[in-house]
Amino acid sequence: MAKKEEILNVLKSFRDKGYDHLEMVSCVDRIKENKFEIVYILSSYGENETVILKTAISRENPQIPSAIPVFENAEPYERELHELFGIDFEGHPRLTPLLLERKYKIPPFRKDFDTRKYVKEVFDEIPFIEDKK
Amino acid sequence: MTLKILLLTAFGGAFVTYFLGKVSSKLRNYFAVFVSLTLFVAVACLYGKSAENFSYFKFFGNTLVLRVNSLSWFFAAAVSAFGALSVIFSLDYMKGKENLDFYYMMMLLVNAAMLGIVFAADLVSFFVFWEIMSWSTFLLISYSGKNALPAGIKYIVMSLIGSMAMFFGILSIYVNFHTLIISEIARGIVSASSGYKIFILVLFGVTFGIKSAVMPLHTWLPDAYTESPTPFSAVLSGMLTRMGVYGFLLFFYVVAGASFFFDIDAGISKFNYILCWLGAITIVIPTFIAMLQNDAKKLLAWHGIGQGGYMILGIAFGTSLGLAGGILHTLNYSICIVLLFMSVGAVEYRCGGVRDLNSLGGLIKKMPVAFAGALLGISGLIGLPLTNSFVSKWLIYKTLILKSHPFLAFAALIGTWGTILSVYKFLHNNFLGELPEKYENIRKSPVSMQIPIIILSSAILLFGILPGIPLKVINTIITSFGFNSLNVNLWGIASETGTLNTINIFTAILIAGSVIWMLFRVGKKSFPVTQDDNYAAGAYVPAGKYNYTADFYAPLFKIVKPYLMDFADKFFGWLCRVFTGFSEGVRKIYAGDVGYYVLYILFFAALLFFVQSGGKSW
Amino acid sequence: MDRNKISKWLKEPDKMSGKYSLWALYFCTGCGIIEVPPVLTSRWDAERFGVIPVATPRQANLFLITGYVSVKTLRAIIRSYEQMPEPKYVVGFGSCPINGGMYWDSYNTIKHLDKYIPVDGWIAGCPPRPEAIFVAVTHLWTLIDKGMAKGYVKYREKYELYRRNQEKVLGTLEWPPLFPIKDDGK
Amino acid sequence: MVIKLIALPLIAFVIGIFFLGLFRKITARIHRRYGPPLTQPVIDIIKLFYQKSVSHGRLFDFGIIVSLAGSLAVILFLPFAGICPLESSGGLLVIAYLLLFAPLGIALSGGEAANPNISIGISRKLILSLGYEVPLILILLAVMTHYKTISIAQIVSMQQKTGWAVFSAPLFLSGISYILILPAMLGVRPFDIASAPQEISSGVKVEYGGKFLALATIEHAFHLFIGISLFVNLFLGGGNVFVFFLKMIFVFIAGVFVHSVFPRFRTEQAVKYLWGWPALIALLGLVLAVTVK
Repeated sequence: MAKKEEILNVLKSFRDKGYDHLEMVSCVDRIKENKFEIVYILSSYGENETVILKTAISRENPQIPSAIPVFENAEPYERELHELFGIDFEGHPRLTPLLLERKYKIPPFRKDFDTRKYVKEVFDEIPFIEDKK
Repeated sequence: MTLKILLLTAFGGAFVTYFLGKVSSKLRNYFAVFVSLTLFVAVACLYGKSAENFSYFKFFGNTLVLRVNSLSWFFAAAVSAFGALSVIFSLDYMKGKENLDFYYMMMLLVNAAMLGIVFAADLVSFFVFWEIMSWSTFLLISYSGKNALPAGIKYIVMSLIGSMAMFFGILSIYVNFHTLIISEIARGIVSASSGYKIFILVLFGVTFGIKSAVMPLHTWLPDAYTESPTPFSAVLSGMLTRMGVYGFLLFFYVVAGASFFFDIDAGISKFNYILCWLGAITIVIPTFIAMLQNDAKKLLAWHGIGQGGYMILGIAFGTSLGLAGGILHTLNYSICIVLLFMSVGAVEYRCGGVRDLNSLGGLIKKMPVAFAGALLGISGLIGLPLTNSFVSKWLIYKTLILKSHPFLAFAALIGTWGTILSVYKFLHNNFLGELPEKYENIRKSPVSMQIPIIILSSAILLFGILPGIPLKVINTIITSFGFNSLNVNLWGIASETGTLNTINIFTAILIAGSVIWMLFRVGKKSFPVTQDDNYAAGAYVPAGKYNYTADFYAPLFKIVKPYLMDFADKFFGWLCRVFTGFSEGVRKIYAGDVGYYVLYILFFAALLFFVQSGGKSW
Repeated sequence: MDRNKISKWLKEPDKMSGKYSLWALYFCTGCGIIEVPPVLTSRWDAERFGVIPVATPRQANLFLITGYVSVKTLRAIIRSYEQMPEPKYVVGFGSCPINGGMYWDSYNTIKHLDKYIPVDGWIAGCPPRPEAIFVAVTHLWTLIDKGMAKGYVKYREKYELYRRNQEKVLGTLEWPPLFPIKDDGK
Repeated sequence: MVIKLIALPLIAFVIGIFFLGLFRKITARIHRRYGPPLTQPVIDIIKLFYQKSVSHGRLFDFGIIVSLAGSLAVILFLPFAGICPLESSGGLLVIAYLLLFAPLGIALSGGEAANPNISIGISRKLILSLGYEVPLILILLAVMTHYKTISIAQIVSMQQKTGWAVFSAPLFLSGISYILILPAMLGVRPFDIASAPQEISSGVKVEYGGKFLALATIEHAFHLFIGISLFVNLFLGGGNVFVFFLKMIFVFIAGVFVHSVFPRFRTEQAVKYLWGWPALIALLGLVLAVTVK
């Protein structure tokens, strides 16, 4: 676990140690603790080891510095997280839609997003088109 | 006396145009068109007349003579026709450019000089007109400044080398035969030794080789074609470069004499075969280099070199079929390339001077006339059946095959396939593919551009379906050279080994086309869609995101690019640098300081004194 | 070929040729596509029935939707369907396009394909066996024979409704309508 | 004359379509499949004529007509078992040039559709044609130099005196080279780069549907006919209708075998192959034809 403000420094120090491959950036919605857990998975080709870094940010104000200055390939992962969890990555050059076609009020991967209600409201409302009788 | 008046009109018209331009620009334009059309009509009226020898001037005791015969009429007609068309084309194209009086004067002057060249019957007037042509061409090439200036200088340097060679040739001829009139020289040269003849032919060969851009001497051409104003590029490629071909014809067959020209094989290994092989190389390499080009005009310029090779090949091979093919190809190629340059000009005019093939596309819907012109032009350049070049290329191939020179024929045929690739790139990247968004609102080309394009397009089809029209004139030319007459009829050539019958091909394609068209009509009617409605793996791709024109032949380039280099250009560049270095060295001696010069004078005086005294004073 | 068939060929060559030459566009959406390669290749050999895969919708007249349809794929499906020339038939393959299947409560998967484009036949199963495709094809033949596979006609007639449904899910579509929409002031 | 003019295209059409059906059947049998009925191409063509299609403009229609008309015209100039209505019009050179109409027409037609797949397909097609034209021209020149004529009918009649060219002394190398480039000329598998359905969605035919595709299919059938009948004329000595047809089938089946067992070349691999051994053998053949009288 690392602190939110220090995450860049921590990543940098790991990178300098030889963990130079950012495998992915992920997120877990800890709704009971009112927190998002951001997970960085780093690996090293030389050592053949994997390191998992975690940091927690608040759910109300989900902001975290972008990891792009350290690992450039963080860009698509962070776009994805922004889209699915609504996390703001400060300093990210383009947080444009990546995967989703529709706009959702609550980002769909948050645990308080009620998919069944959403499906009923959106997809089931669309009428069938009947044949002529 | 008509020739004299004709030339006077041509030169006088050029200067009058300049002064009219000071009065009114509209008047100048109309007058320029009027003069060029008058010349065309006047030349056309000369059809069939020949051997009209008369003197018009005395020069150091030699009379200067003009004449017209079938050869000069053929070239004169083409010169005046293309001159008139390109002046008409200039009307809109050059609108708003500066120094137009000068431009129109030079255009007319170049035409006049070319008419002078083809009508000249003695070497002095030939040389004078040749020089007028070279210099006015130089001024027109560097007309637009900037990049055009080095191109012009390159041209004029090469051209001067050629002129000097010709000058030496003329002097040597005058010393030996005491005459400058071509027909008299031809009579005199029969008795000359064969070494001397080769010397003369090589000297003049360099001149005309530079002008018609035979392979190692071609370096001036790509830049010059690209940088000059497009209507003049058309003249340059269409007729001016072909003056070299006229020169070859004149010196090989009129001056040296056909019978002699093929008898040199005793001394050196067949002079004309060397030329043939130069022609073959000139066909193959430039057409492949043309594929690499991304500038529309430069692409055409390399074709200008490549197609020149066919003419040299046909002319140098010198059977009646091959000669007819070579001369016919001169005309046919000129029609095609003038047409293509005009289409490029129309595109350039509407797209704001863009002719980069990577950034254009889809203009067919906006400029149908220019497209039709370009389509027919490239078909002609390839030599598809029913276009004019097919006949001339067929003649050349056939003579090469029947005379058992398949390797030359191979070079010629491969050149054709290289041509297909590069000109298709030209057509596709200009007119087909996707229309970029910024050209959404382009209008059609103006009428003054459409008229020449339509005239030349119809000429391509006319001469393609009825090749007998130009072939009849050419037949009189080759019989005047002493070759066997061809069995020409209106739609082809009949000979003992395989005949050509364009009317058969025409009907076959026509019938096949109409049958297929009927079949096409039988099917369900198709539904017109725009270019946006296009299969893109299910995605909707808006305009401007959809272009595949850059690196059109990328897989091929991976293979051929290392072998395609302009070695001649590199060599001349190296020569240039050597001379520059040498001159820099010389400049160190002439430092511009008076003190140095005094020192030099003293030094040389001392040296002279020393030499004079023979070292005795010591 | 029996005599009955010959007379049929002479009477309605369009129907007969359309029947025996179904060129299929496979839309590789979900897991159902894994069943398609065996169908095409040596084991089951769909070419016996005249069914061959083609690469573009312009050439196809049979559209196979093989698996769940997410919102993003729906856009491509509509686009491809509209680019297919008429007559054209759509077959939904597997339970997902029928009613959502195991993705019945997904936030991003449309549940009923026939709300957006007309479907002429369904193949149930999760995923169905390759034989089921042949059953579907032969069934489609009878439907064509009886003139019941008229999805494309329905699409043309009720294009407004379809387009409205599509736009409800996808937002405004970028491409212009395929058929002119009667503007009834709404 | 008129009967010949009508009969020859019909024969070519029937044989070409038959070849298309045979093509699919044999391929299926090599794959150990049952395969479609032999009449399947006919069914497909009828269906395509009844199907609707889209058109991207006048040139889109015009190009496909030109392409097919070009192929049809070639058939009129190409002797089939001695039947040749328009023999006296330029011989082999005219055929070599008329063969250009088909690819150029399709290229123009596709060009207007503004689809990048088409552009890629055209560029591949032209590169491939440049690739096989190098050996092909060498071969044709060898044949023409050896027999001292550019008329195909004369070449065929001379072979009937001296035996098949592919077994005769100076031309057997050219014959071998022709066999090596035949798949490239017919556009079958190792060389179907121009119409690769998997990479570029069948290349130039991306936007073709309905009658356009039908005409393109007929063009393909004609193309098969032309490529094979040219080989039979130049190297296998022609023959009467039955023998000629038998020879064509023989050559064709060899082509199909190649087609069904090979994967696809990349463009530059194809060109490298074609400019390698086939061109070298063709060059040797030409040298042989020039030197050996």
